[in-house]
Amino acid sequence: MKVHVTINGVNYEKDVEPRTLLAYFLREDCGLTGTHVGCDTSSCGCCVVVMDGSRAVKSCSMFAVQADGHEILTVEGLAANGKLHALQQGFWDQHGLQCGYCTPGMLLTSYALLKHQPNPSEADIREGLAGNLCRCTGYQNIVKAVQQAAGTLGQPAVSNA
Amino acid sequence: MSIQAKPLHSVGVHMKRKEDPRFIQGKGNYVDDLSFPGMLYLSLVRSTYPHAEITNIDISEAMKVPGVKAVITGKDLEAAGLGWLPTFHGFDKQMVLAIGKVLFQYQEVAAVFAETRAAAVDGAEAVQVDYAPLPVVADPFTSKTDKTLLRPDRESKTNHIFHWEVGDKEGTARALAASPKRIKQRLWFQRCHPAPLEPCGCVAYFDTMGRLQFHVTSQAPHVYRTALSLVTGIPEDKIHVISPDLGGGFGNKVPVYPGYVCAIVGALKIGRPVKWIETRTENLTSTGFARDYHMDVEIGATADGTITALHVATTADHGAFDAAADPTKYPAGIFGIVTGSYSFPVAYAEVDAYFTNKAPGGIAYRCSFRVTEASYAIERGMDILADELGMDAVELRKKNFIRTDQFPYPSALGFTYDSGDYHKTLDTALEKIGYSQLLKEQAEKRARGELMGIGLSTFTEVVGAGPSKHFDIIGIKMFDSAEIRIHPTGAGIVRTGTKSQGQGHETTWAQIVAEELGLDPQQIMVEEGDTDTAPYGLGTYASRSTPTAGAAIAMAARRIREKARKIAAHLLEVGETDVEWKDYKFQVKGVPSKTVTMKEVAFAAYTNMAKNEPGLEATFYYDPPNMTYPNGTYIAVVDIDRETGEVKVRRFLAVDDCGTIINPLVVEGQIHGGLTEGFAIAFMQEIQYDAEGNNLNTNFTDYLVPTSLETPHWETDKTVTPSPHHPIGAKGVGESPNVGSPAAFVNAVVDALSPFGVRHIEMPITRSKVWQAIRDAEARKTV
Amino acid sequence: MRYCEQEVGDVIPAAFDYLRPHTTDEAFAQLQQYGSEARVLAGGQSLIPAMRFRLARPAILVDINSLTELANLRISDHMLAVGAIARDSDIERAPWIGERRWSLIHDASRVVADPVVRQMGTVVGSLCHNDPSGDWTAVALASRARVVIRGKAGIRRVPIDDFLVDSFATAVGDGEMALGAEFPVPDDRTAGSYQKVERKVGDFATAAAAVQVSLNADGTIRAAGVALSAAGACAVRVNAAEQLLTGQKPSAELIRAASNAAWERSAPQADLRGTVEFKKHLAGALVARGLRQALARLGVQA
Amino acid sequence: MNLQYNGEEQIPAGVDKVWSFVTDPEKVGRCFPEVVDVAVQDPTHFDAVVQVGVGPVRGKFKLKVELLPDAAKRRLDMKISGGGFGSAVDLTAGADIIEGGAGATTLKWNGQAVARGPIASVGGRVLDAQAQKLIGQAFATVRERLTTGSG
Repeated sequence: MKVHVTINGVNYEKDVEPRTLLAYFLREDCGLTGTHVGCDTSSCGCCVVVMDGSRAVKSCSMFAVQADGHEILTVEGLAANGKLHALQQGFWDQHGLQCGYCTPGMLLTSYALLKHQPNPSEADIREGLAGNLCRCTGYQNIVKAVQQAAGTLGQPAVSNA
Repeated sequence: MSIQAKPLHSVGVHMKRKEDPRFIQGKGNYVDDLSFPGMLYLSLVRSTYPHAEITNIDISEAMKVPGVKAVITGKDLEAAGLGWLPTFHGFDKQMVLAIGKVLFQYQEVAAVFAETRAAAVDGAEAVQVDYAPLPVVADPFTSKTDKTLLRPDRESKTNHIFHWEVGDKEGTARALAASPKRIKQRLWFQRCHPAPLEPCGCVAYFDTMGRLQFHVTSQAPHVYRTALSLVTGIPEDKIHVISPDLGGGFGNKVPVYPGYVCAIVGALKIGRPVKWIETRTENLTSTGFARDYHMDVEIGATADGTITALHVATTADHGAFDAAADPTKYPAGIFGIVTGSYSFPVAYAEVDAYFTNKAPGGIAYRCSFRVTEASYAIERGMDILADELGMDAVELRKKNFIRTDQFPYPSALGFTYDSGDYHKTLDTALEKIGYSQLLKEQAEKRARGELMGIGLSTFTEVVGAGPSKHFDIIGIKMFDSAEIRIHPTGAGIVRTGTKSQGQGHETTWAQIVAEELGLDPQQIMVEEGDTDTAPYGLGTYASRSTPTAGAAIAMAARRIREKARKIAAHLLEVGETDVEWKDYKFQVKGVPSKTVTMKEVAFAAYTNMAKNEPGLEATFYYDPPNMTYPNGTYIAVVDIDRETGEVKVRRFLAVDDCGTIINPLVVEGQIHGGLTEGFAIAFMQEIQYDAEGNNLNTNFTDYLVPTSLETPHWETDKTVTPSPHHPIGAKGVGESPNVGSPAAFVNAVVDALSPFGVRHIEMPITRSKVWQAIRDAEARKTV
Repeated sequence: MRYCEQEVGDVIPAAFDYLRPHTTDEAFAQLQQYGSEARVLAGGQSLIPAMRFRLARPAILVDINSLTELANLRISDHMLAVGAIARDSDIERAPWIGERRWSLIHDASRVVADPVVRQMGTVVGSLCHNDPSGDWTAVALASRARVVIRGKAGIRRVPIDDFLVDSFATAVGDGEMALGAEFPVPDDRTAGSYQKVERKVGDFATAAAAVQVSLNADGTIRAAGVALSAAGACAVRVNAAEQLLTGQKPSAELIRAASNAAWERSAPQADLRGTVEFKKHLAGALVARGLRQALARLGVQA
Repeated sequence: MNLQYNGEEQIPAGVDKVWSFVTDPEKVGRCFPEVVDVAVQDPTHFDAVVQVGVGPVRGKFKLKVELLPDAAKRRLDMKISGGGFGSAVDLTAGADIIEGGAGATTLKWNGQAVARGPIASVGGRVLDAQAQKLIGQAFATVRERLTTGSG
């Protein structure tokens, strides 16, 4: 069936089988391979994308047809005008990633988290990211990365990322 | 030597990672991101039964599924001479697709190739397999009796795979018998799985020249190329293995798996590219597991706490095929490090391995071969001995540590420890965590009936396999390699035989080159994982990259420096012997004003080389003279809720000594990650089988990987005792935290429960086990 | 020779037909037309994983996510109305969630599944799934909620005790549709607590207790709700504990008696999370903790 | 995953009548709950297809059944292997047919199930109730049929 999805501001119109999961639609139909798949039980969060501006969703537990008419933000859409998003900068500065496989999901979960909680404490961040697994970092530097980003985004002068 | 004083230093610098920009923008290049025109998908039919005869396979319905192009079975592969795959250990082989019978649940039975992912699954579902179940051997102790012979295909008609031993059997027995104090404890290091977030997978195709292009999740791409050539008969020059970005490995991506062979066969047979990406369930149920060692630890000591002897007898569960990824001469890996940081006058270690109806493996999960098991055995053993002696665990360790004046230290089991200062490392940790204050707090809490525990682990690892006289994988010696080319502008490229899976080689390798040559690390590109371009190497696992490839890089850079010196002499218009390398520049001896930089020399190497051979490049194959011995002291502080059995890790301090540190940022990240996996193993991760051979932890809902909320906050510190034999003094660190930490956690929990008389509790330490241990202890009291 | 179907590698659902109605009437008509062949897709956080493993293979999915009239979270007429596609995270972030009277729902809303799953998952979907170890089922019992079902005969409101029929089975029949759930608004001398032991975030409960207590002006307990999850075929109400508590002045003794009643009522299955004994023990312990916390929130130490 | 059940049915019919009923594959096959098809292979073997529906888990489960009657002991053992949803379940059920006096019979049964595959892991909590229902309801239906005389 036909779906129209706005991904990172670009309109995609594709014909898909209803059983196509959103994650595979993004990766295989739209060529946006930054969204990863790490499990089959919606446990790992590698596939998290943001729907309609502020809702983090696991794209492996959602069908592409459900995104019809909606806006999706993936990791490819975070940087704007050649400038990294504050979260991307935070992950880089704070060594918030190693193998990079969980990173897109972590970034997008954090993105939605900061939309709802612009000044999260360490505990808030640890709670908010508990739907995303990371095998490399032990989370500590990810928490620092999100804190850095929250700080940056909180300052209007440099929030144009 | 103080490298901090130098203006251009690169090693030891906190440098942001060069590889990160692509990962944070979704531009990583993982195997499943690849797509080729006409690519087919492979889905595997897997066994529901742990042990059964296959009475029939009917593929007719599957062939009718729209989009299905082909289905192959074990019989087809056998007819093509590809029925079996040698394991990396070299003494066993594994079925690619089941032939005649299945030996473990989720074993590969048939391969279905189709136009889409979904059609491949539909096809696999339509394959009809009939089984006649056989008796199941679900543990190595049952296997010992040989009532059910699991591997009649092997010459030796027994389930016993090997007996391995090291040390002085009689001497140890005598010393133990003569010891006034003795402890003996069975410790089971449970079966677990590395479970990198990116599962294993590949894309295979034959290009227009008939060359196999094989993109695969491999920690050891060169070994894959050689192994594939040996298995398939395809000449090695016709195989191109590319291991792109890896989403973690932790040892899981060392072995060659049946899915890879099926993808290659499918690509050859159908003439189109084939992609196979395993699911999480397939990853956890069929690819390399780790550990599963049942260890009987026996330690003798004098009444004052001087250790006299160590005996460890291990029963190992290897699953259905002996696919332990160990060096050929070491079927039990380097388990001989089991004497740890202690000066044992005599010791004896033995391992007996058995087949069972479980998935094959025995890979080194974030550890040098079997070093985690060994470290756990000795560090738990020392705590149990302290308990027996009524001695503080710290005092017992201090009394028996190898002293600094004993290095290089020949251990009772044949290793030569390179360097370390165990007392200093321990003291640093005790000081930093406030040990005496914690003891006081614990005494007060105990008086109130609260459960608080302090656990130590003062481990020594052995990594960097390894010297060619001892170490090989399927005959290939375990050296590693580096090739460096410096371009005219002073930028350059370094290629190695290793393969980063998140360790940050693109940054740290550049730092080593930059340090050795006085260049800008930002302009040193690092390339790994492509067998067409990289020099031959054995890959990244067992913390071997820095000890081997890291050394090769430094040595190759020094070769370049030697050539550069000739060109520098020409530029400085002096004789070569008058030129010295000082402060990252060539300088005329005694004339600090007359210098040329490496950048200037690089340009001259292509434009003004005089009589020297043009160009500036070098290759070095490094055969390490010895292993390296990273060590550390870890301290865990836990509080236990006696009502729910919940263990809260309140504090955890890791003081590591990994020799010279190349990049503190990367080292700290590695330690955080390794501690988290150690924590996971101590409290959560286990692959369990029931008595019927069913795998009970087949996905992330039951194989428990900790989230940010369970994971403790990590405190780190260091001591630096450089390795005397490594060119830059580095020892490797990726695995220390995973090797050293499980014992610290368990020691802390047992310490907390010691008022109940609890002396041991098996990992993973669940609430249920803690509650039961307390309950049993209370029941004993009331009896 | 044995028969069995195969383990399959990839985790892709079997094919199905997808319908996306735009009004509740349309959705209801579709469900009536296809009966047991059709499943409602709300948050999908239990259904889609089950479909990926092909444990569930509905022929038709009726996606109700476009029915914005069912996205409501509204307090009126002494009822909190939770629409069929109101997300768990909508509850978690509701402006009133910090009020003491909602403390049971507050606590639960932070421990259901994981924080990302909660942004899709729905309260009503969870009730309809009726997993033996679900969270919202126990909360609904303790707060005496009811479920609004549209059937052939019209709309009916089913008390939660009658709604939960058996493991994974509810009073929603084939062709019917759950429109929402209604939680009575507690008075301002009410507080609750949700106590859950789980192996990690995202796991089903090893044991869980939902507790809600309303006090009279004299400090005696006017009404009590006590329910357990992971304690039987589906979440259960601990009637005995509620009876013990009602009309009494809170005390350590009273809490102990309620806790014992929970222990008695709990009939869990042993699994990887623990033995029957451990889970029964937890049921009792968590009810006691929940009561102590709810009372503490009311300023009563017991 | 290994699960065990047992139960008892009081049947107002003679031992011989009960015995001949439970050892008849066609009759006993039709007693499985939600059975949609029974194909008898021989006097002790039959295939059955049952409809399973628990929550989201709905579909057909195919069963192969082997009857192992011991006439002397008046004991019937049954081996059932089933498949569906990419999983396998092996059930064994045993029933003792005991003279209950006054023309009545006691049927004491026990069952054991071993599940493999996603059913055991992902759907374990679903399975338990199902396996119990399958065996328990089959014997309850045996009683019902013999009581109403429809057997």
